[in-house]
Amino acid sequence: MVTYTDEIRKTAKKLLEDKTVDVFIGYKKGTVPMMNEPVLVSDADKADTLYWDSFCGLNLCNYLTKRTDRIGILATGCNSRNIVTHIIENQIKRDQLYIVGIPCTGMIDHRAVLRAVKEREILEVTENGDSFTVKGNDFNETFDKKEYLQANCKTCTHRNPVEYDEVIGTPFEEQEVSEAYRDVEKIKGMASDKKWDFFTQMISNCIRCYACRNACPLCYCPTCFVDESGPQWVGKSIDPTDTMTFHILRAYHCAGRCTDCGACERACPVGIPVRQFTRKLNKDVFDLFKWEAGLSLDERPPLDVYRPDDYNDFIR
Amino acid sequence: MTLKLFAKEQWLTTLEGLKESYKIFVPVRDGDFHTFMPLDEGKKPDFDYPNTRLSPKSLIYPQSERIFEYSLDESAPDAHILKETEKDYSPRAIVGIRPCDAHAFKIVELNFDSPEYKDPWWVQRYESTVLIGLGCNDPVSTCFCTSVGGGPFDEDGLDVILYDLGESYLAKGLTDKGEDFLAKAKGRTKADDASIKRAEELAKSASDKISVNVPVDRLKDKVINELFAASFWEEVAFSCINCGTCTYLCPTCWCFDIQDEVIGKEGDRIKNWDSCMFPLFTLHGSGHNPRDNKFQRVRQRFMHKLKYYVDKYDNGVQCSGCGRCVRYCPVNIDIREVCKLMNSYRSD
Amino acid sequence: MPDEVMGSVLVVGGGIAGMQSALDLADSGYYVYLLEKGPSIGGSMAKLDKTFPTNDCAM
Amino acid sequence: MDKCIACGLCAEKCPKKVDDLYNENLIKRKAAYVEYAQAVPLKYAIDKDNCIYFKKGKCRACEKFCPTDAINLEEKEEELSIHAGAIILAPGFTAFDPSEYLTYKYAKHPNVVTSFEFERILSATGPFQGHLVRPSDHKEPKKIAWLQCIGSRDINQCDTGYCSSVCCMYAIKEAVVAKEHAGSDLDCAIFFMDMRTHGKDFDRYYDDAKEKNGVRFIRSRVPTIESVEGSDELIIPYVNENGDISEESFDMVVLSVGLKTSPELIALAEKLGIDLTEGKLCQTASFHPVSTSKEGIYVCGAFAGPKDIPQSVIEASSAAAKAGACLSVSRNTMTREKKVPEEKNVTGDRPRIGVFVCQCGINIGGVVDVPGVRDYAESLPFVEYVTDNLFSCSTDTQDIMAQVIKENNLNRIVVAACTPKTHEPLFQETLISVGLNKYLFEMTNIRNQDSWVHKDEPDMATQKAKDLVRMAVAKVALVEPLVEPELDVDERALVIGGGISGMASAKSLSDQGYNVDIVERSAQLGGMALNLFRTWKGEDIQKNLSELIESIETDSNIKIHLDTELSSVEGFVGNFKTTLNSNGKQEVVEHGIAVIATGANESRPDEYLYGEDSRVVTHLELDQMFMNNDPSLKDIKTAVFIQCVGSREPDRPYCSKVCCTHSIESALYLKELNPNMNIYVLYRDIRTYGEREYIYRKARLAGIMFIRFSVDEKPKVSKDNDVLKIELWDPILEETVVIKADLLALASAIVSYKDEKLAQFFKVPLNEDGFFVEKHAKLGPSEFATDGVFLCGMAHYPKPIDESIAQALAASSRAVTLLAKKTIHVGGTVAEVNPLFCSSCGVCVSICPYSAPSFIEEGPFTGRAEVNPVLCKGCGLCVASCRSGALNLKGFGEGQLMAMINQI
Amino acid sequence: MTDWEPKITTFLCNWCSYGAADLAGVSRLQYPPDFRVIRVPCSGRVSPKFILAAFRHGSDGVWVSG
Repeated sequence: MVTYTDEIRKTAKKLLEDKTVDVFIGYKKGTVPMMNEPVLVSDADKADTLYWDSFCGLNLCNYLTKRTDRIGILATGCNSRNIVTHIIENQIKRDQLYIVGIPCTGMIDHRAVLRAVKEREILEVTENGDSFTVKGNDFNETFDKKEYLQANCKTCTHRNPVEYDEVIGTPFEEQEVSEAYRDVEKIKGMASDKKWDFFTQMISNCIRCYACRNACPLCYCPTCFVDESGPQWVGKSIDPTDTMTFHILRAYHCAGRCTDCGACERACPVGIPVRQFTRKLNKDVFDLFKWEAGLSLDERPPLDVYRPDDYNDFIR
Repeated sequence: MTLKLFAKEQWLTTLEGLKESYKIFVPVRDGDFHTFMPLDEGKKPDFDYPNTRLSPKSLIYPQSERIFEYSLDESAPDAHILKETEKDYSPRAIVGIRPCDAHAFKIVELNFDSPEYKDPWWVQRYESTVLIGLGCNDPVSTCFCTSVGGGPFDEDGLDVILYDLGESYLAKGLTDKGEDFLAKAKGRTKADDASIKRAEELAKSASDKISVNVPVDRLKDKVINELFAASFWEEVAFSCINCGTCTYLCPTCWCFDIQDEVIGKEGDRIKNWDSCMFPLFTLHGSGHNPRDNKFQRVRQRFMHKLKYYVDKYDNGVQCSGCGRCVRYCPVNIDIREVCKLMNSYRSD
Repeated sequence: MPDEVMGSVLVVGGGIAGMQSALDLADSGYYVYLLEKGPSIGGSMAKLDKTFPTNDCAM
Repeated sequence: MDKCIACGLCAEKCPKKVDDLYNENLIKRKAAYVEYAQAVPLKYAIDKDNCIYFKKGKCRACEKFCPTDAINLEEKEEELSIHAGAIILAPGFTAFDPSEYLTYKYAKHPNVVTSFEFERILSATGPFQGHLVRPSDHKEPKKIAWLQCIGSRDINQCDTGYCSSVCCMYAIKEAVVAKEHAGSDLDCAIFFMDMRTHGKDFDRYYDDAKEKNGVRFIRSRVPTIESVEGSDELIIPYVNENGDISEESFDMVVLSVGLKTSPELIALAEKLGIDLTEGKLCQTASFHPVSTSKEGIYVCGAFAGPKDIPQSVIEASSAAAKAGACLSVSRNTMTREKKVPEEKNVTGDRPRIGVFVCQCGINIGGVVDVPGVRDYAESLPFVEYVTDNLFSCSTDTQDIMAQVIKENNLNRIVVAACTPKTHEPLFQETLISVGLNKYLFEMTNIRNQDSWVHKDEPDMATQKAKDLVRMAVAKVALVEPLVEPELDVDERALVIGGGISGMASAKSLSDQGYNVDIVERSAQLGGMALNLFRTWKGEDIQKNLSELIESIETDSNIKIHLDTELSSVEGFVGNFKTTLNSNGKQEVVEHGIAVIATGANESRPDEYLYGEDSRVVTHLELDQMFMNNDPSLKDIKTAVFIQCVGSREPDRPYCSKVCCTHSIESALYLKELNPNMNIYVLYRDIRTYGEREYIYRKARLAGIMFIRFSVDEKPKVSKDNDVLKIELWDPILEETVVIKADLLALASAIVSYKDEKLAQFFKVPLNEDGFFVEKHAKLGPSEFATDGVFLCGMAHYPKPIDESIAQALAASSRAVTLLAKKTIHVGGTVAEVNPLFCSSCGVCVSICPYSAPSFIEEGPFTGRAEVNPVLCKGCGLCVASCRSGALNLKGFGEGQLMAMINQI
Repeated sequence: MTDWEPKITTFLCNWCSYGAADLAGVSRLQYPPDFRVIRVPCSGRVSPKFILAAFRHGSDGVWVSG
């Protein structure tokens, strides 16, 4: 990780100095443990604020839309796929970007770590290759990183960036994941009333802060459907129907576009596993169209296009 | 001012006994977090907690509150007439509330209960609620109550404060409402001097544990327009994703919106939390939006809390130092850092 | 019988072919007399259930 | 007739029951009748041959009960004399009457039906409401057989020697649909001689029927059908492919009857003085496929040879083009235009809704409490006027409605009556007549979708009617006047392709008075036809072709661009701007329409020693030898033709359509050159459809040998000491035969150019074989779904010269319907973008089948989407797909539909 | 349960299913009167939001046909 940080700083400095880019988007070390803050560096001298560790969970792609300058940006596998999605959805131009790829080893689930130390306050986390050490006032514990990865990182099969101008570190072999959708299958197997109970229970804590939506790079619409007033699709109160409507429609809007970067789930202040919605659609889109989002600059997501020769009879 | 001692092993029984007089809310562990729940909902109270994830403001000021109902059925005799929705103002007690959150109610009170205007629903619910505080023996690293006029054992806004002495709670009545609560509480014994002494020591050591110092002393001296035009806002706002987490978790954010919802012929007028982080917050009917971009909205939030409120009420900042926004912001925007920037800002 | 070319056409038969001819001609600016011996137009196609190879309804 | 409102009371009261011809006499109807429910015009008629009044002079029940006095029994036959500039004959066909074949027991056994009767049995509007049952006992059949070529390809029992061309396909369709109705357990067997599925996508349909639907195909000519004593079953004895005699029992037998010309029609032809063919069909020439022998009389449809619907539709348009060409100087001299009052501006006015509830005689009023619905409507918001009418659609009611709208200053109208699909235009006319925008109207269907389908539940039906009216009122209050923008049409045409189709189309457009640019990629006009010798009718192709080329070259309306390709296309219907590239030189042509006639190519075989032995040639190479009078031809002792080389194979599953006829024609020519030549045609199915069958017969009589092979056991061609040897299994002799050939002609497949660039330019689709996809397989065969772009010739599908020319004429006819208007109106129901909400994601741009949305290229909203209303068809796909809610569909807006949903 | 009538919101494509519903009428096929039809220009017009809205307004079932 230290090497990544150094490399990132060096690369950003070089790019800013030789004016390849006007700005560089990366992370800086956060003010609280297990939290880094996205940062925009426009001055080569400030490249040293850049930082990298396994808590860079927020998707940097969020910061690309509507920019007109030349941008250097860090991209892990999923983030690079979101950049591709942004390019094909006209949110940014490829030639505006200098993508610095990072073969990602996965992000650590800070909530799992908290649980592991029984909610005692963590004051410092240090990483050391495949393990990390957590320090508090009266404890000091070391964990195997693999065990504490975010759920999406555990099943990730695109850790290497798919679109980049330069890579930091060495791309490694992608992991083989079996039964990546075991959770989805489990829900699919439930009786419909059980399923409904499951989802109702799942979102019961939702406070409609829209952190999941806003943390998602796919949600760039100037006016979200939840904010439309003519007609008003979704009520503003915390009526469970409205909340469910929000979550289901949000997921549908992401169908075929989601890269399972996990930003939504990580951002949720009340810990709702919102990926349960998007994952089901990711699976369906894969099963139906053999499609994974953000792997190609030439093709649009299957639900975005109309084909008169669609293989499904029903559409003809 | 009464001082009473409650043995911890008897504490739950004591609370059960009070259920006749109050609807009692206690901190309960819910998944990874703590939250206030009514005592009778089958979950065990857990007073050994840093703080709740959501502030208890929703107990006085619900996220969504139906205030009126009406019918659009022309054949109904009361068609189009607003009828107030029945609300429950019976006495309630929030037991275990942290001093910062109680302090927050005092900050907010200036807005909801002013000489010019009173929000009847907020006021009635606040008045019917007794706040039984629990001092913080072990403040966490994001706590900065001491910087904003509070403290881990601050009594402002509380009716009773509890000191956790290990085996027992020392309860100190602070108001008439609080005294009344203690009088009804069974299983109390008179506090001995040793306990009182230990409580004092606890309070002191807790205060010392808060090392963070967020300077707010010069905010009032700044010129609003200069601060408004400060160059750091773009940088502060860069990482913000404009979610409502900070405002919805904040015990002092009070903004709301009134919405009508009609299903079929039955309509409700509902008061909902709103957030200055949302573009819709300031969208005009004309389509114009005076706070059309992110940095304007981020600036508004901090300016409101740390400057407008300060200037308007002369009551310190609109922040109780609970640290929730720092802890839960998905992009780590830290109000303590922003406050430092504002407090030390100099326009050159 | 006038000397100049008449801007009208007589179409004999109100089946699918006759109807299509009539429509094309009318849309092209000619007056059309569509002649059908039965009480309604449609011809044989109107009796078909579905049409090959798309299985579209003939109606 | 104007008074009839199709209430059906006359039929209900008519005491006389007669056979229902529409349902092939399978059931009865009344003597006062309408042919079928969707008949146009939807007016009841009296069947004079059966009516009691006309027979016996009394009854008149219909007249008594008719509520609108529409029946005039005293009406006399009139003789009218019509002056017309041209005549088009589209008289259709009569089905062959199989009673002539006694062995098939059609007249005797109820379960032997004709294919047309079977169509009615399958139909939801048929005698059994679409429930598949056999006529004898109304039981569901378990096994059905189809016998092909009943009254076709038969000069023994009837004198119809030609192939009826459509029966193979319709039999397969009936079998597939029957299985759809009855479930996959139904056993369907088709007894045939050659399977003639030569049309576009037909072979795929055949393959699917066999493989996916499990229809059985048995190659055998069945001589007789046996009935079983004491049972409704039927036995079919037949010779199977191994030559053994076997038999099978069926519950039902369908006779696939052929298409014939009726005796009256033969008489009419005689009266008109037009020539008929051997098969009593209208005589036409390959280069003039819709012209009869008499000038000014044109023909289309089955009278000019048995054919399917798309080919009939093509010929219909061709005939119109030919008629149009000879009358073009008189265009628009006899047509009339309507005058309409100026439109009132109601924008911003408070809605003032008028609700008209229709009784439709007893059709609605007999079930729904119409006055109740009317009174209920009065209580709804913005409703200013309500009434109910006995018949809302009658002319006098329309006058009253117009009056009411004016008097009450109504600005939104709801009619609760029958279906908008038939009556919406009528009421919209009334709105237009009082100066209201026609989109300020909403119709709700309380007849077809309420009173007729809930007749036993009047209370519920009334409640439903109220709900529907409430929904319609909620929507109409929010509708706005919509404009239908008018657009000038550039009256020039661009034809792409200088082959026979392109030239014929260009010539036809020029003949109808339009300027044409014709683009050809090669250095000369003529295309594939330059390589062809003779048509199956014996016409000299080169002679006809050079005449056509000359007529193009000397035509002042036509500008020829040789060695030219398209490099870009901008614009849309009425206003295209195309850049042509000729050897690097760019030229821009502006045109209102485009015809794609880019043709197809002959494939180069990679089997049968082609390219390795000079004696192995393709059809085009053989024709070249014919045209060159190659002296070696006379020395040939044995010539062999192999069919389906690269066609009807897994990689290319379509039939190239022309090869069977071409091989036989070539074989006959070889016989002409040397009557002693041994000629073998190795084939899978001989597909000499229509009167082409005659040359197949002629070839057999001339001693040409036909040997069938299957795709799994193709002939083996080898070279042994310079002897060209062809080995194959002969199913008749049941042994392997070896032929030593001096000439081997391969019927190589016709392949598309897969012109993806052109498809992209005009936003038109290609199918998986690379041929262009027409607008509609049946009803739009020579045009594209993209307005203003037309299609003809082999770019559409392999086809012979006569069909190519017919389609070329059809494309020009369809194009002229646009060009003649000079301006086009675009529908008001189109999508529009609110750029403030647009997020530039591009979903609308990529999802629209008509390419209506695009990105704005300059100005404050650069990068956001906009919709070109001219291209928009109003389907709303983009609207539903827009995540940002930036799109709205006028007339079906979110607010309007939500208002309806709110009122459910 | 026997008195209960479901409320079914139906979105029918103008070009096919709406015509089919008309034809059902022409053929006098009888079916329960629980459907409320909303005519749309194409089933592609039906946004998922309409379906959810229909449920929200008390529909027991939603049928989209095209």
